Amino acid sequence: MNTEFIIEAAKAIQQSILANEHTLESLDRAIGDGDHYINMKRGANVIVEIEAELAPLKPSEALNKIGIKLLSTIGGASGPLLASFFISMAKVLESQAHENQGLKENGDESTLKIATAFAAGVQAIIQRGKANLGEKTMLDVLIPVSNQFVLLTTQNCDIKLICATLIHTAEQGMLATKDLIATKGRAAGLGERAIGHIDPGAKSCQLMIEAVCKLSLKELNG
Amino acid sequence: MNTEFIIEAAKAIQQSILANEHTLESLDRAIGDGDHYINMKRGANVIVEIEAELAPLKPSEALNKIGIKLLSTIGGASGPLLASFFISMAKVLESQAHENQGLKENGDESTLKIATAFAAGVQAIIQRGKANLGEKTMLDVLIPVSNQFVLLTTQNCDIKLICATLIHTAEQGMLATKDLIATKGRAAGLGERAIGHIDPGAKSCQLMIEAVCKLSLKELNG
Amino acid sequence: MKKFINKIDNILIESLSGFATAHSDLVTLHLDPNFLTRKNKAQNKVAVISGGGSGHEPLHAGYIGYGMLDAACPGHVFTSPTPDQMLMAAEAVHADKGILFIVKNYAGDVMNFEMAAEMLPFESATVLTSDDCAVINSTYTTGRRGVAGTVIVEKCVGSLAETGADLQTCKALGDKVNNRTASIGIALTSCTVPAAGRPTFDIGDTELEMGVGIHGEPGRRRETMREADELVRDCVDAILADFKARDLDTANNSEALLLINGFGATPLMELYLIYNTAAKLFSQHSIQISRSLVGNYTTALDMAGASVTLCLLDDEIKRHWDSPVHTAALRHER
Amino acid sequence: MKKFINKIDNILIESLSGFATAHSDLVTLHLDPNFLTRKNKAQNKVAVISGGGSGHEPLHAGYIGYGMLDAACPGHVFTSPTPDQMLMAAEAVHADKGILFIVKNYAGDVMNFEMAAEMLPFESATVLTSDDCAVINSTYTTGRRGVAGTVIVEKCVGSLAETGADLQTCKALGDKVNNRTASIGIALTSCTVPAAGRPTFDIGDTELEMGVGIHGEPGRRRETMREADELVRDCVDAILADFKARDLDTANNSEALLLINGFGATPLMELYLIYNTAAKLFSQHSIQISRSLVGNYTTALDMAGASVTLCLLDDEIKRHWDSPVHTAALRHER
Ligand SMILES: Nc1ncnc2c1ncn2[C@@H]1O[C@H](COP(=O)(O)OP(=O)(O)O)[C@@H](O)[C@H]1O
Ligand SMILES: Nc1ncnc2c1ncn2[C@@H]1O[C@H](COP(=O)(O)OP(=O)(O)O)[C@@H](O)[C@H]1O
Ligand SMILES: [Mg+2]
Ligand SMILES: [Mg+2]
Ligand SMILES: [Mg+2]
Ligand SMILES: [Mg+2]
Repeated sequence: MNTEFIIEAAKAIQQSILANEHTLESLDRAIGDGDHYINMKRGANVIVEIEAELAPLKPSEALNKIGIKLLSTIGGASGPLLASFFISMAKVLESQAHENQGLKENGDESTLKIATAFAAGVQAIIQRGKANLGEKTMLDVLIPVSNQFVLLTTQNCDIKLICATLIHTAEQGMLATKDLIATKGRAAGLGERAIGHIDPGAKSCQLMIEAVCKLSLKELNG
Repeated sequence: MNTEFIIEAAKAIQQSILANEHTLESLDRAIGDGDHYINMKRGANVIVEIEAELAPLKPSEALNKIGIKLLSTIGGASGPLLASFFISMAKVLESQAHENQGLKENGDESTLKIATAFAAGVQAIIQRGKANLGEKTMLDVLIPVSNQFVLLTTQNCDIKLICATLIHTAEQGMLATKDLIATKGRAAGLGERAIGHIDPGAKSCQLMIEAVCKLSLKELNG
Repeated sequence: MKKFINKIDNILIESLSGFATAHSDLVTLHLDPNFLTRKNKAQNKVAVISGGGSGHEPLHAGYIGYGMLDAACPGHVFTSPTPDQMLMAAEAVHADKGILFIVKNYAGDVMNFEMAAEMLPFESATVLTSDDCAVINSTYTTGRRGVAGTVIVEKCVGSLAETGADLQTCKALGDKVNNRTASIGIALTSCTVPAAGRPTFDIGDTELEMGVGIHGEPGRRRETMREADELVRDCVDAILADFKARDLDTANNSEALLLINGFGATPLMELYLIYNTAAKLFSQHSIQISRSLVGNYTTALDMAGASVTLCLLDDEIKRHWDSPVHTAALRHER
Repeated sequence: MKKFINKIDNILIESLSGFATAHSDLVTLHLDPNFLTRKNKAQNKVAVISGGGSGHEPLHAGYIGYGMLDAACPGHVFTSPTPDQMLMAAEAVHADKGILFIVKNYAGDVMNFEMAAEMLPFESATVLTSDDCAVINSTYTTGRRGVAGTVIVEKCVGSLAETGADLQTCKALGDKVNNRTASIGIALTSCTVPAAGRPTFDIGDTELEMGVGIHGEPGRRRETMREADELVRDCVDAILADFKARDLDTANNSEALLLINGFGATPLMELYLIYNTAAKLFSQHSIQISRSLVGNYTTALDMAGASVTLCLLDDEIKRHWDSPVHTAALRHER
């Protein structure tokens, strides 16, 4: 993973968010306050806008900048959570050497580093939001994905397989939120009425993971 | 015209107003503020409610009481105008002798008195509202009816013919307001946009005249 | 129609009772006939009484109190009150210097207040407010409608009356404020009169009524929805044209009060946005906005929409606008 | 969606600019990051800062001024503001006695303010408001939502801070007021977030949402429209049940403040009608309403609906509620 990849990933995420306007908006209208799409769009747009500022940076610096930019751009519940994710991920990468080697180079160690950093990011979300698995939040996507990611990389799995698996794991986590009662976030007030609706934050995280994994697959294949 | 007839007329008017809810409301919604039906209903109901108080009174006293009651009940533009009508009508009757002879007795003099009193009532509306013929108000019904009424009674016309004629005159006056621009009342602000709409006050006056004339005809025939 | 009401016939009394209870330090409610008076009867001053159809809250009862009205007579929704209300109100608040009626210029209000004035055992005078410049062709009119500018008239006249000024002096100030004021409103939706149960007018999802009256009366024209800046520009232009037509000099850095009034269902966020544009446009015409009021001050039930009112200030008007007032809807002590 | 707006992305700035211009005697607007501060920086007192998503006007900017807030941080519509706004606001108003944040209890607001507090170079404390008793089963919740009761907290804490009280004392009063307050709201229509362009929820012509949140969040249940008296009774019962569940003693002629808050599109006439019924019902439960506030104080954009808030008074709260305040939306000098 190099900075070029991060910039491409930002664009892929932006495209995916914009393409899912209706879905994201409807989900947050159903069990939230209807602004999740707008918040995510604002965030996605801003990280694409700062491309030129990101380009000269190391990956850890780029991720940190993304986190700080998201913190002052998104707002709402998703803002500080996603910001914490990127800032923590950056911290872990920064504290390790050689992080300029990317997925493209198919270095197992590098992939493990990314998985570790990802896990640290998810941990930051858990700490900030005081939520955990099964509370009908973005964590129902992020925690399984993070666990799977670390597991597969420690098992030296093929990156293509990892990507394909994570796409699947994210989707399952996202779908699973449908049958949950929310105990964190805005939907927590709804009780049983939240059942039957997918959590908007889980959906957008699933979309982002899918976008980044597909980008990796494309680059590996292309 | 005796007090019994006045009470019956009040009931006939009430019925006619209530039966025309939709028409009156729609007309005032189109070129006014939509309350004319409610105002007229409030007025019609109250004069029927005070039947017991009216019954022992002389016709002039009954009409005066109706006027005063309408003044404190209807409000809006139609309230003081209709109140002025009845109070002035009462004054003229009071200032004349023998007013206890009614239409029923077919006394020409009595009918003339009524016509004169009616004309005085219309005059009071003109004075109070500073409007005249052709300004798209209730006067476009009341002035022609009043003129016709006086003319026919001075010509010693048959009361049945008078009633039938006045019903017709009222209707024509009411319909004529359709093509007028309003220069008085709430529709005065509309300019050309008032064209094509019948004036609500003209409509309710036409209904009242029709109701009273039909009642006379029924009593004469029955 | 969805509203917080019980029986339609009781809305007015229940609402007035709530108002009088919530503001029992300021007003006393009298029923049958209905009117409200200041809690503590003022002495030796012109008694200022207003009134009109209900549905424009906080107008008029919300302006009862020190520095503004002595009494208000609420009619049925959108229907002028009746002379007995004004007579009883005058009886209650008369304080030896006569009665000044402030009446919005509608046929019904004018006639009912006129009849009251004729029957009144006290000296009286009337200020007719007619600030609505929506209706242009005056050959069609019995005069302009009284709308949100009425609040400014009531505030200034109320302030002057507090100083012990006599009836004609109070009336003169009221007339002056009215003459120096112009308003125009825009409706995005209709209001619904409770007793009617359905909207007063039909209006499409992309339409607006330019120049609407505060009872939902039609205005200058029906148009397609546009950007706020354009709509506000039309309002500002209408007001400036009206001043010009009435030979009111707005050049030379005139000071003015800008009132952005909500009709009931338009949020403050939008009213302040309108204010922002209107203030800029007026200043481009070298009118300096030195006083401001933004909020729901003269409403039209649940209508979405707003009106722009400009009042050209002079030292006297400014002094009376700034003076202390203590009412339910307008309050400041210095 | 028909609103007085230009470009959707500019609504907030244009509206804030209008607000700051109209109230230039009271506030200063800072942009990018956006926050508003008191015109005259207060000295040697706890600086009270609030903020939250926009769309609840006059909350919070309308409460900046003597006796209430020192600064407010407006987020995007219905979206919590971001830590940079709070940091800059704190920097601007800090007056040597620390920062007190007043935050409505929503995940987003809590986290953003928390991150700001962590980064802050000054001592700080936070009062979380959570007066909404609509959501009953607390096992499902991260805590109750903060709604209209926030205004009472801001007023009382602002008053205490003016006396030079220290940070913990101010926080303690805020927590106490919040604990003694309960609210519940009813929506008759949905609000429309401008950027979304369509209503947040669908609701039938004869339906209402009981217990709605101020962002249009669903409440206790969807019901068929009923008489106002019945709806208000349910609200009153919910509040009393909430007090009981929280062991708050309402017997013995407790004094209380009753706030009837409009959500934006419900006229004052209806709010006073609600007040009338609520005040009667509370007094039947031997709660004496000795303070009142009726109007649009914590809105939900253009939602039609209203909420009932009861705050149990004690001498301290009463004193701070009554004390002078000079803000755009709440003002009295004695
Ligand atoms: N405490 C929390 N921990 C993790 N995720 C959370 C938490 N609270 C909310 N979320 C996520 O945030 C999403 C809502 O984000 P968004 O709509 O942008 O913010 P808001 O709820 O402030 O309007 C939810 O769908 C949920 O996934
Ligand atoms: N100056 C006037 N002279 C005669 N009739 C008038 C005058 N002004 C209004 N009207 C009549 O009153 C009618 C409206 O009555 P109504 O709707 O009850 O009162 P308002 O206009 O106050 O709502 C009009 O249709 C018109 O016929
Ligand atoms: Mg949301
Ligand atoms: Mg009418
Ligand atoms: Mg009327
Ligand atoms: Mg939000």
